[in-house]
Amino acid sequence: MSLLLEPTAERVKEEKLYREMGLTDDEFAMIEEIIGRTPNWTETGLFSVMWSEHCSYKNSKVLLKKFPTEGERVLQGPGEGAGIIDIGDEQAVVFKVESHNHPSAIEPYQGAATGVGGILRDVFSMGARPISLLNSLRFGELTSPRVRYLFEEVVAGIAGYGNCMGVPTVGGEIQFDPCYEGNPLVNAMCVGLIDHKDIQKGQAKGVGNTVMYVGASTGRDGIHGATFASEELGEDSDEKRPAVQVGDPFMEKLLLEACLELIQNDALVGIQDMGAAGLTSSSAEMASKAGSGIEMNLDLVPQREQGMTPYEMMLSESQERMLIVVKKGREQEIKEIFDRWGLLSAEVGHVTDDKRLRLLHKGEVVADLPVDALAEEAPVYHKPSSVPAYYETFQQQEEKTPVVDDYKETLLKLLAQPTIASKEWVYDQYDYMVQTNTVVEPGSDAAVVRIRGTRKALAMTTDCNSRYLYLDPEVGGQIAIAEAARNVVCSGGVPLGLTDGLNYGSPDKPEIFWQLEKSTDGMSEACRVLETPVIGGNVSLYNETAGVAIYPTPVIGMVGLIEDIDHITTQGFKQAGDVIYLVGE
Amino acid sequence: MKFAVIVFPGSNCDSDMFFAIQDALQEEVAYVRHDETSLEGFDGVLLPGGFSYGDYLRSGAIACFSPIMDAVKKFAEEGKPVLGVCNGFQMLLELGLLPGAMKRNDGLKFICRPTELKVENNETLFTTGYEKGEVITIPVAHGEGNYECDEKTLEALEANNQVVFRYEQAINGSKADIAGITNERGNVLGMMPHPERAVEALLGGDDGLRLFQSIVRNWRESHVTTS
Amino acid sequence: MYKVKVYVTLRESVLDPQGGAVKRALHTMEYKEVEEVRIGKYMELTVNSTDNVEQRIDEMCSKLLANTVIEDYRFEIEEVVPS
Amino acid sequence: MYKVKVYVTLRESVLDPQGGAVKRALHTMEYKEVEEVRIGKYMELTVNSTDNVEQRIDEMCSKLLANTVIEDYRFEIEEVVPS
Ligand SMILES: Nc1ncnc2c1ncn2[C@@H]1O[C@H](COP(=O)(O)OP(=O)(O)O)[C@@H](O)[C@H]1O
Repeated sequence: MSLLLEPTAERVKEEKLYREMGLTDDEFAMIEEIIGRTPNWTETGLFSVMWSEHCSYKNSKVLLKKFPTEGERVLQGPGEGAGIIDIGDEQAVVFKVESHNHPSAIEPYQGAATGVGGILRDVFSMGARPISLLNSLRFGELTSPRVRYLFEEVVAGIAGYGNCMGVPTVGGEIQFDPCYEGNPLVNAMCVGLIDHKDIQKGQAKGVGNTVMYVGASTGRDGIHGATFASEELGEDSDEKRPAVQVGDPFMEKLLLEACLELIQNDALVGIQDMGAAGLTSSSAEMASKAGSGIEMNLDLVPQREQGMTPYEMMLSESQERMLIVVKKGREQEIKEIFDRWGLLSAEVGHVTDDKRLRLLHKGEVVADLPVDALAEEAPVYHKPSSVPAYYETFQQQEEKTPVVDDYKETLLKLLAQPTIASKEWVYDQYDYMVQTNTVVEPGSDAAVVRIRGTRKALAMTTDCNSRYLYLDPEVGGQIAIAEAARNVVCSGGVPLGLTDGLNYGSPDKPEIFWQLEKSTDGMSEACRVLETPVIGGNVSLYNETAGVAIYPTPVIGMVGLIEDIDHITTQGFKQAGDVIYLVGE
Repeated sequence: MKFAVIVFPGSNCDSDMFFAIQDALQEEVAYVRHDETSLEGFDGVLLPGGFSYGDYLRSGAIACFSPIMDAVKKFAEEGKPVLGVCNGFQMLLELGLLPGAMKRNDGLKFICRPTELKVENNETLFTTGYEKGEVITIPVAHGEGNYECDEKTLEALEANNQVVFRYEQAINGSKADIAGITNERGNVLGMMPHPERAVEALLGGDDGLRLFQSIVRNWRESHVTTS
Repeated sequence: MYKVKVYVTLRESVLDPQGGAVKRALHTMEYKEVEEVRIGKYMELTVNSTDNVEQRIDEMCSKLLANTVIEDYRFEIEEVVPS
Repeated sequence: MYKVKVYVTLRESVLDPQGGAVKRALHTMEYKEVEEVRIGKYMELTVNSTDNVEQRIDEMCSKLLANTVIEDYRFEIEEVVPS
């Protein structure tokens, strides 16, 4: 894939090279029709990442539409880096969950670490200060050495990144089940706090305004990560990995502080994190959302390695980078902010009015595509769905009540299950206290973080029992939401809204698509009943190894508002003699 | 009394320290950036925790070459109070203001938990608010808190009563369970546990507050007598 | 008895945040002549064995001492005569 | 142009927690022949300079790259002819 050997447009088409990038024959034909010619190698790459499930939600869009996303307090629903909910006093809470499953299966420490880095950027690119991190993890059984390795490294990676950033990791959940043996799940959630006036959008507005690149330089990291994330893990996954992205939390800490300073400057027009699909998605989405275009000169992109091609630069997933749009003539001020934090910044292009993404490299136009086609016009599929045989079998089974002879023994056995046992070994490695706002630490129902300078606090939790979802996706989906809500309520909070991380197998299989359909039905219903809107989330499909899918695992991240810190309640029994009530059915 | 919280690239307990002084202790406090060169007007210096320069190479090593460090050294030499917590302690070791060095925790993992400490010396300007032998609870949060020094140094530390805090239970492999030490003169304290995280009952305890109160009380006394 | 020296380095295109930070620090210290810094691991193993030393060390490296997803390794074996 | 290889190792008298853990791991993996493991750092510097290379590298090591309270260092300098 070096520059010299880069295939011509004709070869891309004739030899169907686009297939290796994850595009189907039909999709390639669609692209040709939209742009009225055959795309070259770079352009094909841009489409392949933008039309991947990870960026386009082509398989899940029809399902996500069902979620209630509105509410009195919702300031920003799905569509930006993260959702935003009003909490009064001109303040708001910003949160989102993101998956990093496939990278974590390949290189667990860095995969988990960069997952945390990515979700943090999603939140601070909105203008919010991250106040806490949570996660939701799934592994195979701890009896396997490989699983123990993955587990230890993932936890260390989360700790390594979050601790260094100074954002407390206050909660999470972990489940061990054979179905995750070859395909662990690593979902990270970040919660941020923002003043209404500081809310930013990822938009490239104002023709002539300058597009700037800030943060770390670009290397050949994780090229095609977005497509990789949207494919099943196979035998050759090892070879497919280009350079694994390595996180630099120190750089991100500087980027965080610089960005929070930046948003106070009125020269800033728009800001977006370069997440999966890096420069491609940030530029195309910022232009598409604003109804504008962007022209960039790739020679000006800070590069870590020599001889990078346009394809490599556009698809690189190097971490700790942001794309920003600033008012023309004010670039120097912006540059000074980043200089002061010891960070790179470079003017790489400008906003145009022709709704195209135009890329120049060494004096030539190497890509010229309509931004909406990239960002908005990905095909939307409604995959066929069918009831799996296993479900029918289960439904026909008679109800069975287990008989317990020795309660003590059974209880001890249950408590010894890794999924149920104390997770202190894990959260002992997370700095859950930094920022000195953590009132309820990991280990209770929901974590509680107070909002300094007010009487308020936020309760937050991640939940999902995927066994229930496997047995009955619709009811299981309801249960997941209800459990999260109960955790928030038990801590003294009123649920404000939620973010969801939808982790499933391949939607190309009707039985899996059925799981997706049913579980999102159940979740939507529960959200409506509990009046808890979905303000954002993430979709991770193709979580399979050797053709076997994980259990449907829609991770729920919920945040609730505690109006007064005096209302905070914790889990443990408080003193002998207190009365114990059982509430509910 | 006016405190300076020194902010390095990658510091992340700087604001915790700031709020502990401003809200719980209710004294004056200001941030001083790593690239400044003067500590004029300050009566106490606080080197906060975090991951200065990502803790790359060795914790606290790169921060020592910050422009502000000359002023910190001078401040210490003048006998004024300097407190380094966690990463700040690591910096004091790297700077040579305190003896010894830090290694990775012997469990090789980051540990974050409330920890019991024994106050070994309550006659330093940082600890007069405690009883000698008192056990207090202050959280730790570090990956490299395994204190190391040679035997001669250890003997000297013990002989001069420079070991101020010791872990009640061994948690990280630290030599002689050392959690905090002062310099010979007693005006520079380095400790791995975070007193600034223990200043409010709401967050689990306020045993750390007395450390800051001690600094202020001792400063006031010495300033009443000298003026 | 063998003394084995193992060198583990990050693969070429893998980002080395640590090396970058050290390079910047050296520059502020006025060692501007330093153009690049890459930081890896150096391990010394004392091995008491007779057979297959080379093959077994190679296994240890690929299985544990290096993370071959992002790191390369090489080693040198020296025989030591116990004194 | 010079390529400098720097080796930083813990002093002999200093206990190496990481080395100990690696040794135990190797033993569980049935590499019982490993008697000791010591883990240090290996750094590669690319240096563009003419004068005093050796002295300046020595300074960099003693000031920053190694903590001489618990670590030793040594280095090798190789001249590279740019191709
Ligand atoms: N499972 C989901 N539920 C609700 N909203 C979702 C879900 N998955 C994605 N979204 C929303 O779709 C929007 C588009 O996501 P995108 O910007 O591509 O996110 P990402 O940061 O993951 O690349 C986001 O606002 C995201 O919150």
